[in-house]
Amino acid sequence: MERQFQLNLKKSKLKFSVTVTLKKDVLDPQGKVVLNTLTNLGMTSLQNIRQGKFFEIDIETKDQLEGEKKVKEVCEKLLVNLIIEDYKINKL
Amino acid sequence: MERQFQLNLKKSKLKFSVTVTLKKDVLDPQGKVVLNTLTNLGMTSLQNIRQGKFFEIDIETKDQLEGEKKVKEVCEKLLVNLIIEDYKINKL
Amino acid sequence: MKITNKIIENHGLKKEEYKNIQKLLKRDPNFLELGIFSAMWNEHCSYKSSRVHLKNLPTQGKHVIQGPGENAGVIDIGDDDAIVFKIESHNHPSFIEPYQGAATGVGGILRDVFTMGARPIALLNSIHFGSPTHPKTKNLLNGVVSGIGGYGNCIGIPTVAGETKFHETYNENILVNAMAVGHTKKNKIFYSKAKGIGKSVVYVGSKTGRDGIHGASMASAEFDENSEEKKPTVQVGDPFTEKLLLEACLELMKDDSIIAIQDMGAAGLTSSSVEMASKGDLGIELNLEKVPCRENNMTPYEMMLSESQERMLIILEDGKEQHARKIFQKWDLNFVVIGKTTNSKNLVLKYDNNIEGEIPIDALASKAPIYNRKWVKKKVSKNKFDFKKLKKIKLEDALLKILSSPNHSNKSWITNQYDQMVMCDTVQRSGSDAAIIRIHNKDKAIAVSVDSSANYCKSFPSTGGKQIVCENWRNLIAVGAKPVAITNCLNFGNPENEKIMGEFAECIQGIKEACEFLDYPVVSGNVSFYNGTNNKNIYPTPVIGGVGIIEKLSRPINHNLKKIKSSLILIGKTFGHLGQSCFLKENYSIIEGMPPEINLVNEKNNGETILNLIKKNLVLSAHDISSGGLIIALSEMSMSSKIGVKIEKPKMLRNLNEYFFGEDQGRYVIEIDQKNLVEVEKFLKTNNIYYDNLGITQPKYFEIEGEMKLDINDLFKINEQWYNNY
Amino acid sequence: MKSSVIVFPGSNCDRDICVALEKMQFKNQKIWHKETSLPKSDLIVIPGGFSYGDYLRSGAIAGKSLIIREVIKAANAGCLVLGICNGFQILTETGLLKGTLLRNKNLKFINRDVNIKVTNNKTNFSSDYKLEQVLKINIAHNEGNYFTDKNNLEILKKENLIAFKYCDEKGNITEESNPNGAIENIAGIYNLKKNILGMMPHPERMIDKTISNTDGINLFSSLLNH
Ligand SMILES: Nc1ncnc2c1ncn2[C@@H]1O[C@H](COP(=O)(O)OP(=O)(O)O)[C@@H](O)[C@H]1O
Ligand SMILES: [Mg+2]
Repeated sequence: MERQFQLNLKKSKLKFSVTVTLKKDVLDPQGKVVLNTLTNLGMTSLQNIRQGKFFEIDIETKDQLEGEKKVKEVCEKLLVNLIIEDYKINKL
Repeated sequence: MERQFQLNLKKSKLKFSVTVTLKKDVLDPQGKVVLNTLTNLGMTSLQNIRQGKFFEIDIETKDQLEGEKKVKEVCEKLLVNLIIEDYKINKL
Repeated sequence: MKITNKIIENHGLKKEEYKNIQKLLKRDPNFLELGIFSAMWNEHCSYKSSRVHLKNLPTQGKHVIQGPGENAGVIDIGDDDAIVFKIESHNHPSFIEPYQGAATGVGGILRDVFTMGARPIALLNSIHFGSPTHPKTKNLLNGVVSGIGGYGNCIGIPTVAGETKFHETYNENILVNAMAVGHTKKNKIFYSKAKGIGKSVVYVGSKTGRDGIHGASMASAEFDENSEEKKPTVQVGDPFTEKLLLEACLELMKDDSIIAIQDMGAAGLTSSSVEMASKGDLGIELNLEKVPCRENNMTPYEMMLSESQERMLIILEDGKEQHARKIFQKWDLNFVVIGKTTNSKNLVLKYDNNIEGEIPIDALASKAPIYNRKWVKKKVSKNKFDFKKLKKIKLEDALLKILSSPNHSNKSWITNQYDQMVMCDTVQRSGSDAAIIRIHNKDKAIAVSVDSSANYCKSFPSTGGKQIVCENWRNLIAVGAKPVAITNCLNFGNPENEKIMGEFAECIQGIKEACEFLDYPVVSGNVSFYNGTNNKNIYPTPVIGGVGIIEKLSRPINHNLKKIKSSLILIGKTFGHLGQSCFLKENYSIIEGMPPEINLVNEKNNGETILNLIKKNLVLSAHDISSGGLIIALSEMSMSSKIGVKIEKPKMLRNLNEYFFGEDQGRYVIEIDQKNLVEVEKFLKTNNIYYDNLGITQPKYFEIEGEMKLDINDLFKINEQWYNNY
Repeated sequence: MKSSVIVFPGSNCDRDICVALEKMQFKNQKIWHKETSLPKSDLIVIPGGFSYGDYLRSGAIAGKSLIIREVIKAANAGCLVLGICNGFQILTETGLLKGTLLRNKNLKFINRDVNIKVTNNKTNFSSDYKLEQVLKINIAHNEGNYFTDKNNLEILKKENLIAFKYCDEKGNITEESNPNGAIENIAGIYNLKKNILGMMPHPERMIDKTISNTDGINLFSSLLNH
């Protein structure tokens, strides 16, 4: 029973990923420090590093479009600070 | 002259992305709180959220394999805490 | 680029102002020059609407080393110690991006303090949000608090006091004021006045990016519906770099390499270079191609107007470059000589040796516009508020209602997010009337507090102005400190509106009277106008930040009750003033009447007498009575110590609500050991102090005889729940 | 006794720990992170703060610094090492201590006095405390939520490597008394040889009655008596 139930659940679940990055021109203090450190560690061929966030989101739906719409809502409501960040959604 | 130089630079640069995620059995307090908050905001169809990190890395090289090797080194040397995190490299 | 009317307007310059620029330059400005004028002539940098009023404030006193006009004020606290402090607003940026807005507000005020050679030792803040039910409030509160903490915690300076208030007047325009306090030696104060010709002008700190270009003009314009769409590039704070900058600057300040130093705050490179030159009556020449930039292809316009954080401009003595460079390199910071002082009295901007702009310094500074704007006096409201018409309410219910309201709830949800202990000199943390910070390695301390009362100021600005100075004074007294000087942040609406300008002028009048009488001068401050949206202006909200001295730290005082069976005494006369009170607002939603009167003579006498009692070691704990009246003060003393009280009903026949909730000014509650009661009463009588014996302390219960009796733990729970449930 | 306090860019409790050590009569010196060698010392302290801004992960970048290699060498040779707060985070990043410090469960910075219980008083760091003694100590951190896998948790318990646990005033280990969500209320741990201690609470903040209390003193006196 339980397994069957889980299988059903699985079926109706879609997985998305979201990457959130700082907008161009916005200072990325983390990236700056990480790049410096790596350069000091001898990784001289690095030109640039920018750090962002990554989310994996499971949504209860069978419909990819609906799923995407919901993920978008999640992003704009909470995950992303639209004033300084951009984001991208991917279906996994 | 200067422009030519910049063009050369551009040619020999590869862009990679790295996603770093917490290992499965590691508690993700951030993801948990985010999920709770979103559920409270009425997004009930969310099943799970896990939060990780995302990096965009520019490497000075023409060779994809070499680039990947370097990015791997960057990850293991600094970006990733292998005790609790997994990572994935993508060519952009 | 041709300068069109549209461009002029976008730079926030009025037509007449533009004509004035043409006259001063004897030609049209180019785009870069226009940008520079707009940055220097806007309200934020020029104080054009406020100056005529600000100059009325008392700024002198026997403790004052440096009054307004420098990066921060400086006072003498005895021995060879000096305290440097200032408050500043970051309202507009915090509304747009609460975390970064508040964080960079903290970063900015810290730079103001350490540019003067002082190591920051305490941070304070005054934050005002809209109604808790407003959809934006929660997010703004969260963002601002974590931004303040994020910056202060990381740089390692304790955030020790503040105030947090909610009112719908701030729905679309929150207030975020940050105050920093630093310590230095009297002979180690650094100023921004340039001296000498041909001296190196050095850029240190972070690189310049396209952050907040035109931030200063934004802070000088009202919001409209589009502001949120416009979303100008916000500044991102980097407290880590600021920590390095702080240490590097203090290291360089150990000797006398620095002639002048100025942080790059609002209007960045422009205002810092112009101010240093203007104060020294010199010219300055910058080679902009040398400015360290974060992005490619930045234009001179962008460099001059960028508000990137964590940067400073230094004028060095001859031959000190190598020495200074070494220090900044040690701390991994940029260090570039970008120009020199000249005798031309012009700001000359070059890029690869081409002159991109040239403006007489005085046109940007002393000849900037000054307006004596029209203002109208506040009328006394005629409708006398009739207390008899109100529905009856039980004392206990009214008390609980107030204690559970957002404005009176326990603030530990906020203060627990701030590191209050780092530096290990915090004698009194948040939660009492003022925080106490020990001077490192010494047995003396300073007390600090910030206060505002927008309600009072709105209903009658001149009384409100007086009241906030007095309340701030009282908060310092209550921890046993002698109040010395204040800084002030004047948050107001649109100064082009005569009523708003009236609120401004009259609040300042009130502040002035109180400061003069209490010998409590103003040594620094900041004005923030245009707080409002679509012609709706915020309540006038001047914020006072005060600093007092505690000569000897033998026994610091706070408002936690100390033991059972001691006597409680109410200092100051109770008339039962309920106009503008928290009692009416929270229980009846009535906001009516005049604010309580201030009697400066009593104020001073009461305060000084309490200070003397504390010095004589006769006071166990003390608390001033402010919003909510006597009963709130008593309950706060109880809750913070978990010691109860047993209060007698007032002897004279009177309305209990007026007695317990009245907000009459100049009052305190003090706790006295029974064995000292006679001595204390005698002292009060000889000093002509009006006082009432309230009752005694007891275990466990908060009790008003014959009226109510509550377990303190329940009181505490009610006082704590609001933030945790919000 | 000779002590060395390592200072990273962004360290901010370095002065506080130095004051404490000097007050307790240690012969103390500060070591700047760019140094490539360590003076001979009996105790090395990695102080609290935000080394390198705590960017990336708290303690991660300091964990790769040059001076840390020297610390590792010294630690392996038996030198006593104390990591407080950010210092604890750095020690886990270097692998000298097992486990890791995740974000506080409420995702907020927490600064307040909490109660912790001495769970092992047989070490060089704790011999002047009583077993099960309850201390009131200040915490101030964003990432103090100690986490480790089951395996290591077993080892920690079996080898008596748990130094302190968050508890209530009476010493009960409860969920309410756990400020940050740390696994089994763990506030501090030792390495196998018990010459390295990492802890989130700040003992250096608790040595002066005027400021707080003196519950931190015995940690330093234990070290002195060792
Ligand atoms: N935003 C804040 N930051 C730091 N401390 C705060 C903040 N808001 C309130 N506090 C602290 O909470 C306590 C109560 O504040 P408040 O009721 O305004 O005190 P008072 O009426 O004595 O001025 C004070 O110790 C104050 O410093
Ligand atoms: Mg008070």
